[in-house]
Amino acid sequence: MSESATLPAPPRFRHLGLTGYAGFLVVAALVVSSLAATAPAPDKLVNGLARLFAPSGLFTQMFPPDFSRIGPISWKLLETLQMAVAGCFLGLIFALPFAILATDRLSPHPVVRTAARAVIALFRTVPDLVWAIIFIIIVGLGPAAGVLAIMVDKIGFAGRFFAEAMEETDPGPQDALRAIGASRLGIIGSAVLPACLPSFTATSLFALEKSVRGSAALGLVGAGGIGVDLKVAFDLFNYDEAFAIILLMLALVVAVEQGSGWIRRKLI
Amino acid sequence: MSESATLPAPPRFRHLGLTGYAGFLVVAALVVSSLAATAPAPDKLVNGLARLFAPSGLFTQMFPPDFSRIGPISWKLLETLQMAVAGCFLGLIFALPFAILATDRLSPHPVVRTAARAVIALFRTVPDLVWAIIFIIIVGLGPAAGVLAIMVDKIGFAGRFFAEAMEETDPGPQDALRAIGASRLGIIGSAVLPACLPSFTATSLFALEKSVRGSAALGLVGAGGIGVDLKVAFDLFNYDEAFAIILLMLALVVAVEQGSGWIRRKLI
Amino acid sequence: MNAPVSPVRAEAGSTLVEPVLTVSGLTKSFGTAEVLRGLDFALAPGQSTALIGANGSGKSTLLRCLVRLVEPTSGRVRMLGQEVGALSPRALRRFRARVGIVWQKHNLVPRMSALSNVIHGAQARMAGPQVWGQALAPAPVRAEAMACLARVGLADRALARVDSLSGGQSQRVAIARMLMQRPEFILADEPDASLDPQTGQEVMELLLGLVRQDGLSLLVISHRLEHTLAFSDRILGLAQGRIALDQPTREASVPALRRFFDHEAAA
Amino acid sequence: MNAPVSPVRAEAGSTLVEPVLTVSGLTKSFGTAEVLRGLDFALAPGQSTALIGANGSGKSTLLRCLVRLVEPTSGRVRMLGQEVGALSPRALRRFRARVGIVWQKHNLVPRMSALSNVIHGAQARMAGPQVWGQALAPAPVRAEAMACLARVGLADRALARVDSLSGGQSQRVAIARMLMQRPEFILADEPDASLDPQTGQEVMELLLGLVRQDGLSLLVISHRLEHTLAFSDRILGLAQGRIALDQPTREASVPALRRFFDHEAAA
Amino acid sequence: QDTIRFAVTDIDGLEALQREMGPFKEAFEAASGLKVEFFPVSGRTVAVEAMAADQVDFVLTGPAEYVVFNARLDAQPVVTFSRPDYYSTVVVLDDSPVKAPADLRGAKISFGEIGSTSQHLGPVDLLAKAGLTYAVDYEPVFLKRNVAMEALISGEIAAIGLNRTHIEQLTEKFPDQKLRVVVKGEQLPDDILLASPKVSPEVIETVRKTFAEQGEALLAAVTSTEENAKYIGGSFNATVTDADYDVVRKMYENIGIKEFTEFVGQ
Ligand SMILES: Nc1ncnc2c1ncn2[C@@H]1O[C@H](COP(=O)(O)OP(=O)(O)OP(=O)(O)O)[C@@H](O)[C@H]1O
Ligand SMILES: Nc1ncnc2c1ncn2[C@@H]1O[C@H](COP(=O)(O)OP(=O)(O)OP(=O)(O)O)[C@@H](O)[C@H]1O
Ligand SMILES: [Mg+2]
Ligand SMILES: [Mg+2]
Repeated sequence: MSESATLPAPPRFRHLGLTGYAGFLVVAALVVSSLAATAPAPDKLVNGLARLFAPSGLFTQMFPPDFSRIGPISWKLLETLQMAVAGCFLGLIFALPFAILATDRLSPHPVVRTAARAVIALFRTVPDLVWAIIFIIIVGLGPAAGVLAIMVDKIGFAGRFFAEAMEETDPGPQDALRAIGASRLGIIGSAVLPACLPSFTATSLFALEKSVRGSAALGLVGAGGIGVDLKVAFDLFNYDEAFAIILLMLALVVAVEQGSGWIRRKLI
Repeated sequence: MSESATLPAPPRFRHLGLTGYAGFLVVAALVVSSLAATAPAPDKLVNGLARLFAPSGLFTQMFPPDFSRIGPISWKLLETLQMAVAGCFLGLIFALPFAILATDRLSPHPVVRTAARAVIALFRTVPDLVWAIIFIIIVGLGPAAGVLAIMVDKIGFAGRFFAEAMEETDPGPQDALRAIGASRLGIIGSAVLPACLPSFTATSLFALEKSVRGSAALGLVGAGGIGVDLKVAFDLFNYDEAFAIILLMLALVVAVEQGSGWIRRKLI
Repeated sequence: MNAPVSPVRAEAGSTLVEPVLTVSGLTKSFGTAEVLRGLDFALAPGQSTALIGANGSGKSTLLRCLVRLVEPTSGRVRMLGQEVGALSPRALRRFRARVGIVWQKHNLVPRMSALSNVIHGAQARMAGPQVWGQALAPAPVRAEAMACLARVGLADRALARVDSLSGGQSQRVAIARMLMQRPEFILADEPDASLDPQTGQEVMELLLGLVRQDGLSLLVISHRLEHTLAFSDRILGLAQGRIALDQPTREASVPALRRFFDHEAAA
Repeated sequence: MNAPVSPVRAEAGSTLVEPVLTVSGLTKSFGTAEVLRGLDFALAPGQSTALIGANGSGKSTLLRCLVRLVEPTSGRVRMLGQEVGALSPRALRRFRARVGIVWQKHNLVPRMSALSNVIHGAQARMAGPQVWGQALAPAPVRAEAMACLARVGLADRALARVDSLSGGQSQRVAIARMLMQRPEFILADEPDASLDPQTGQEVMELLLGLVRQDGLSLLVISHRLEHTLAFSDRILGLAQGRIALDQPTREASVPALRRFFDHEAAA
Repeated sequence: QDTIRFAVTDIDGLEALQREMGPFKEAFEAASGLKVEFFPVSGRTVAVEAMAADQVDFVLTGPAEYVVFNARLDAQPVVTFSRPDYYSTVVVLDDSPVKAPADLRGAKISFGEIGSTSQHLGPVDLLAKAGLTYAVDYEPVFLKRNVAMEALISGEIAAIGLNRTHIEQLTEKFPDQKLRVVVKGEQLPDDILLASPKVSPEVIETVRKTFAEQGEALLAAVTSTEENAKYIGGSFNATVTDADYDVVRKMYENIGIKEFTEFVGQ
């Protein structure tokens, strides 16, 4: 054990292989070429900033925020929050089984896993508009369709993040339960979910916050939402009112984040 | 040690406290009330499905997908991907320092942490439109502004997810390095980042995929992107072409996900 | 140093009864590294067998192979009357339920209480959310889990989160979880590693008691030669991926076992 | 059983020289649980001190308090001539660099190679990406890390991911990382726990060699009484949150130490 | 200044812009001697701010947009693109019991986009003239046409506010549904090309002159693409004044927005 005869250190890098290098080069080229097209000229930057703060500039027009309609706006925000909570709740509930089926370790069969992954990807890829048409036909205009629109969006989002959180957890406790003879459901319920809870909380509360911020889905099904008000404010150039809405949303976002942090601190 | 005199089992639940119960009740009420409004009537469901498959229904019109313009569409997809790669690259690069400052354990000071969290939240809350205006002023209309629009979106998104991934990692190795006397940067580079790499990969590749799918930001700055084509196809009721675009996007999403899985399997 | 269970040394390697565990030609490689290179041995039921071997000699890997948590590269394992390699997923689960394992790294579910972790041991018998944690478990299960914790001297820490426990406490939770499983065969990977001398002794007595009084079979890995000698009927030594030592414990001695390790280090 | 470093027993508890570690009135509670209830002791430099105590008696917690990885509830720690409680963040870092710790749970960075983990030990001396892993480390650092691995007998596993190592191998990587740090004071929390008898002996000899030949100070926790007796100059026993035993090793014996645990269990 | 930067607000994407306005661009460059650079802008707010920041010189936009443009910037009208048969309608399904606007009392009506001339302001104005007060006598919702059509078919809404070209499009795409016009409006003000206050008067004059003198050729170029069929039979009017759009400002009043008319009153 004590023979400290100077040993040669092992090689620094593992060989990457031709495809590895090729892939690396392609990505690098993509990034560099796109960056080259993006760099703003410094003088433009200065002019631009000056322009934003000029008397008719965006920022000048935004100040001071116009809180005169704070009542209806707050109400709308609450309404949006309500739809978002319901939609996220449904979405997350449905996302969980899909996510479980989509993980390497917990899926009953590779074919099932591939199918689950494809379905989750499909939920993400099918545009809002298509969902809107489907839900309008099935549940009609309004908040119910809004809830469903949020739901499908969340299945696609949370399904993926849940699956990834589950794959990242320490396999040790899961193996121990497997060796006990626990069923797949038992392993999920008693080892995987407890381990993923902080991550799930973060994902879920982000999803909630995103549903409140995101207007598109709700607007499409005629469910309103604060996002539509924000859009109207911008369309009519009521920048000061838009700013007030942004500030309210920011308050909500920060509040949700605080809540997320609080729950997670208890869990971690 | 062997005194197995029957011991009373401890209480099942910890006391939640008044605020805990109140919060729980509010959320439950919110969810239940919204769910009650959402359930579709069965007859509507049947009618709705019939409508979707009627001659002028959405699904009938979508089949078969119209791949006649596959050349330009694929080209547009690639162009979008290029902007997305550049934008995500920039966004993720900037998100990382913000995320580090926003974590409980790695932030130099609680004030810095709160500030970093607020900035990340602001990046998320400020609407696309405002960013679009800012970037148009600074770099003009076109792809460069598109790249920047994607960038800010990614800072808000990845900043949060990166921070949360870093908070969830096992504190043991970090403590060990702290006890060695490693600098904060050393701890981050040698313990936090390696632990978070799989999670970062997942977040980053999701961000990339989302930028390709998302049309809004790119359309606003006149950068085009596949999302705009999809919107146009829907506006002109060319459902079959829209379907072709969706299929292409799905292929890309699945490809990105496969790539993500491949990298993560190497890392985990 | 009071040992209530006197370690009676039974006949080692007896093959008159059907072996409870038969391993034949077992090999396991990780990539190019051959860890196990053809193991052959059989254990008689109702015996305590100690497995010794240098660090990295493949003891833990062998344990994992026995219950197919890693698939052996080749070879056969017959355990508790079952051909382990041929079991369907369902049958494998039922088989695993009969084998209790104490892991070297404990492998407790973090963020949960000690009691919840012990209750998980009941998942071999029961299913559903009632055995996912202590909050939903039926009273008898909770009582049994408390009794298991009490047997390892941890009843007072039942509601502590396992990640706040000390090394030795967490080791004992892992043992309690195994007890909760009511196994027929116990595989214990260094159950005494982080225990203090007194507790280590008591835990080994507890395990041997299960063998002597309840007729279970035990395969225990330990680096403490005094435990190996005091609490086993037979000693197997693993070296270079093969069984390099196989003798009844009564024929073994500390210097002889040390020589086994010495010899191994020299090779 | 060849012991090249003969454990010479130096004068224990000598207070003629300035103590290298002085703990006074140290207490630590987790919530309502008082783990340490007022510790007072001082260690002379260049000595090996063994710390013993039942599971959960607070040994690991004491170690964490010494370097302020957990803040003590009250009390003072003076170590290597520094008032640890009063150090600025910068000075604390410099102070910690001088104290090498081997953790009970090893606390290696998973997913990285053994070599990279050992190189992390150099972060006390160097900064920047060059010591973040083995790929970017300068040649002398890599050579030193290889030498540290060789000292614990793991040079051949240098590029293995630490999460694929066996328990004893990972234990030794943690020791190599501590060696890489070139500390002046070593705190070792059960460094022999998962080591086989031979390797455990060698590692303890290695640690004692650092004390005898390089003049380092060592505080080592171990549950193996034979190691405690063979490789220390002085034995401290922790019970009920206080120092309940403090004697020169030459006055101690296995039965006496066992009685300490017995007594403790009865209390 | 040789190059003029030209934005179009209701065309999405550069590719569509090139396709629809490419021939016009070539014809205009040849006729005026100016080089034209096209930008597609998918929102009026962005277009205004781009102009305010001197990123575009000319914007082709609709009447309602012009009003807000003009209120926010001192943008000047250069020339209008008149669209024959550019009028708003309110349509229902053929078998709907609704026979007159008054039958829509208490119903849900979808209008395309908020603030769109032909799909929102126009139809609302028609209903107001029929005695229905906005948001009181009926509930306005804002659905994309794809969704609105499905909602109409499923009976979720009673009517849609549209312009004439949309009716043709819907009739073609939904052969199994027949739409019936309940009320049809008068000719709406024309689409308008406006210039940033920062553009030099000479350039504006050149542009205006080009349209006035070579209108025929330009119109032929514009209408050579399928999407611009709406301009067939139209003309360019280079003598446009701001007052021509006061009628739009009045329309804004119907939906409760008084800012623009207050401005007119002074
Ligand atoms: N997943 C794996 N991938 C690669 N190598 C592995 C893996 N698991 C174990 N090994 C290697 O196999 C060898 C045997 O490991 P094992 O854990 O079985 O040793 P052990 O006998 O239990 O040692 P210890 O006494 O230290 O616990 C070691 O060299 C280890 O590095
Ligand atoms: N973070 C914590 N929160 C609550 N209790 C803790 C925490 N850390 C340790 N404890 C408790 O403090 C006590 C002492 O723990 P410690 O790890 O110091 O014991 P130890 O002497 O090292 O034991 P062992 O020999 O088993 O390693 C234990 O009862 C443990 O449960
Ligand atoms: Mg092992
Ligand atoms: Mg400890």
